[in-house]
Amino acid sequence: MLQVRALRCARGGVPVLDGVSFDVKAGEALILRGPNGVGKTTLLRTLAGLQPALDGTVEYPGATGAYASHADGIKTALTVTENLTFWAQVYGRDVPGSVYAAFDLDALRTRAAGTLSAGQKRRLGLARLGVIGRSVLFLDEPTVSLDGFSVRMFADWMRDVHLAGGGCAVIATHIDLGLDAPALDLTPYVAQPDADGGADEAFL
Amino acid sequence: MSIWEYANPKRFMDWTAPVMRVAFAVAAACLVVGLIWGFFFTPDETRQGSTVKIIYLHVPSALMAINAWFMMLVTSLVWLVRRHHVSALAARAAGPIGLAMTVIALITGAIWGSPMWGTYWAWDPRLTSFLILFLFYLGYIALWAAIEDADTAADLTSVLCLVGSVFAILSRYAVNFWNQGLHQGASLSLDKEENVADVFYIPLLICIAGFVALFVALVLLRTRTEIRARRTAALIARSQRA
Amino acid sequence: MIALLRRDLALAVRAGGGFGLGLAFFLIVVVLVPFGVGPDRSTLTLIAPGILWVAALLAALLSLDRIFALDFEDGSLALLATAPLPLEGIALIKALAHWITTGLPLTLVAPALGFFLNMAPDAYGYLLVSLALGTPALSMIGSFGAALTVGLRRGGLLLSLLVLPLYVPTLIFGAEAVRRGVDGTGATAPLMLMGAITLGCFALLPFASAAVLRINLR
Amino acid sequence: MPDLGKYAFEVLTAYAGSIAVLAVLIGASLRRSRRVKAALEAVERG
Repeated sequence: MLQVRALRCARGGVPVLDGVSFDVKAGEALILRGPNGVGKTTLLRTLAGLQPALDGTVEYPGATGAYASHADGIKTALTVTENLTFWAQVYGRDVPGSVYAAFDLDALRTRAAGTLSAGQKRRLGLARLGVIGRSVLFLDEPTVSLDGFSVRMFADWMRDVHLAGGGCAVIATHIDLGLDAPALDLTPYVAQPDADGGADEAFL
Repeated sequence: MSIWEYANPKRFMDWTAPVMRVAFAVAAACLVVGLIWGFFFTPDETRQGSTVKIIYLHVPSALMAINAWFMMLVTSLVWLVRRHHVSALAARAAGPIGLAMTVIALITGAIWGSPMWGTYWAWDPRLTSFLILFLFYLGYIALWAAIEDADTAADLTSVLCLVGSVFAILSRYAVNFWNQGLHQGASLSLDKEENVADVFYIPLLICIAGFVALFVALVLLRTRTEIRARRTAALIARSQRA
Repeated sequence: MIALLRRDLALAVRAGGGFGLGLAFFLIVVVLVPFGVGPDRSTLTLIAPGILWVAALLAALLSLDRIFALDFEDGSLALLATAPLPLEGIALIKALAHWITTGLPLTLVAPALGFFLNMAPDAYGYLLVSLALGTPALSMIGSFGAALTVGLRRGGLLLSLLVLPLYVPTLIFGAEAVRRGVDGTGATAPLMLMGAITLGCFALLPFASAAVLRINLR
Repeated sequence: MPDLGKYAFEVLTAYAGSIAVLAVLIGASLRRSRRVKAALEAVERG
């Protein structure tokens, strides 16, 4: 479903990862491992198309990708339902009732997002993924500021709803999500200091 | 070796060193000859008296102010299309020079017109459009300074230059619409017959050549400085990474 | 895209949304002018259209950097960029939302403030039409400026420096249309030209804004 | 020295102003060039 071949991506004009290749089949997830700063976020942003890759190819069925990062794009002035309805309309869908239960947001439906705790906001951010109905997900540290119970809840949703439904995901995380998913350590793919393609290359 | 090879920073540094020195020499020669000839050896014009001598500074600087922006437009396009760093740095280098030329054009234009208009600053359309061009230059230079990442800065300033050019032309006509012209007809135009008298003509051409050479020399100087600054930053960044 | 427009309008109207900001600023500037220029009615009449136009322009400028900065900070801009909406459409909708929340109210309120400045009676119609035609251009150009400076430190200051020169044609034609309307020399020419500029802006600037947003999101 | 007539002040100010602006532009450009060249050599040596 998702094919990545010899991808080289840069951060601030400096090559960070080089020669990254992997496949993710439908119904499967891939966990990205590696120390902070190795380039997990950069890789995910490149996969999601937010920044152009220096080299290599990323292929997945058109218009099925979605990205979610630390900043989960929640408008504090809008209520939980309004936030979710907005994202549903942007993707031309409507909000499935099950998503509130799946992310334990039932009690917070009419609460303004500004009044939510960090964990609740994070759950609302993840609920967005349930609403937009995209099959290829690129998640950057989705479980940060979530307590143990919520982490299991997210893992259950990922396994039972998303992956079971034929979706796939690339997740950068340090926590064990309990998904039996292969892990990819990015350390071997770190670009050499003088890898070409960097913005300053012409001047060195 | 295609022309684009010359845009490689290292090769650019090599071939521009001598060219820059020649350009400075030509500029110095032309300016000295042109200005002295125009200042000392041309008669006063019947109507304007001696203020006509300001023509030797106003016309060349006004020409260069506009052509500098046009050059920045071309180099910005080259950067956006071919991604040549030298082209973007040349655009950055030309900014302050264009700004200086606009300032000279404003000073000389205002003073040259003062006897006719009775004040030192009259909202004459052509002079006012140089004032607007001055603001465009200011914005362009400020945008370069505001961005850390070199490539993003080059991209953003190039787009600003493109959009700015369209609005500069729009402002040019809007200003004409807003205040009928007080400006003397074009002193140097190919089509119109009321050209400036021959005796003023030759030194004017020399001065223009001098300003063009000065512009080229300064652009090369400042571009080389930008390349060196960029190389220093790159070396420091690489040493930190290693 | 309509969802985005509705959301932005809802956000602007909600508490802290800044809906009244532009209007209040416009009112204050217009009220301050006589203090600066003196209460002499004939001078006020002369400068009324210009003052109203410059005040409207500054009021629009005031709320420009909110267009993208808020969405950039909380990450929704990146999420929108990966949504099925074209970035050009997003830039257009953002400009439209800015116009509806600032440009349109200014246009409606401006004639009412004309009384403060003792504006010539037959200028009200021309003022209304010229503002209606001109303020959308202010929003679209402003949206381009906001996209250009999103994510930069001190972006707000830079935004005004970049955008004000771009406002010159619209301002000149706008104020000129009212002046010519009043002294009877026919305001159709400046109005038409300003309309052309506004249409041009809406046709071309979304592409420039989208390109610049992509660069800033990198 | 040509007889500049009653506009002597204007002509001289225009020339002085323009030459001053050019001097500042060239001076600043040269000074910056020297400073950056020195910084580069320091980094390349260092």
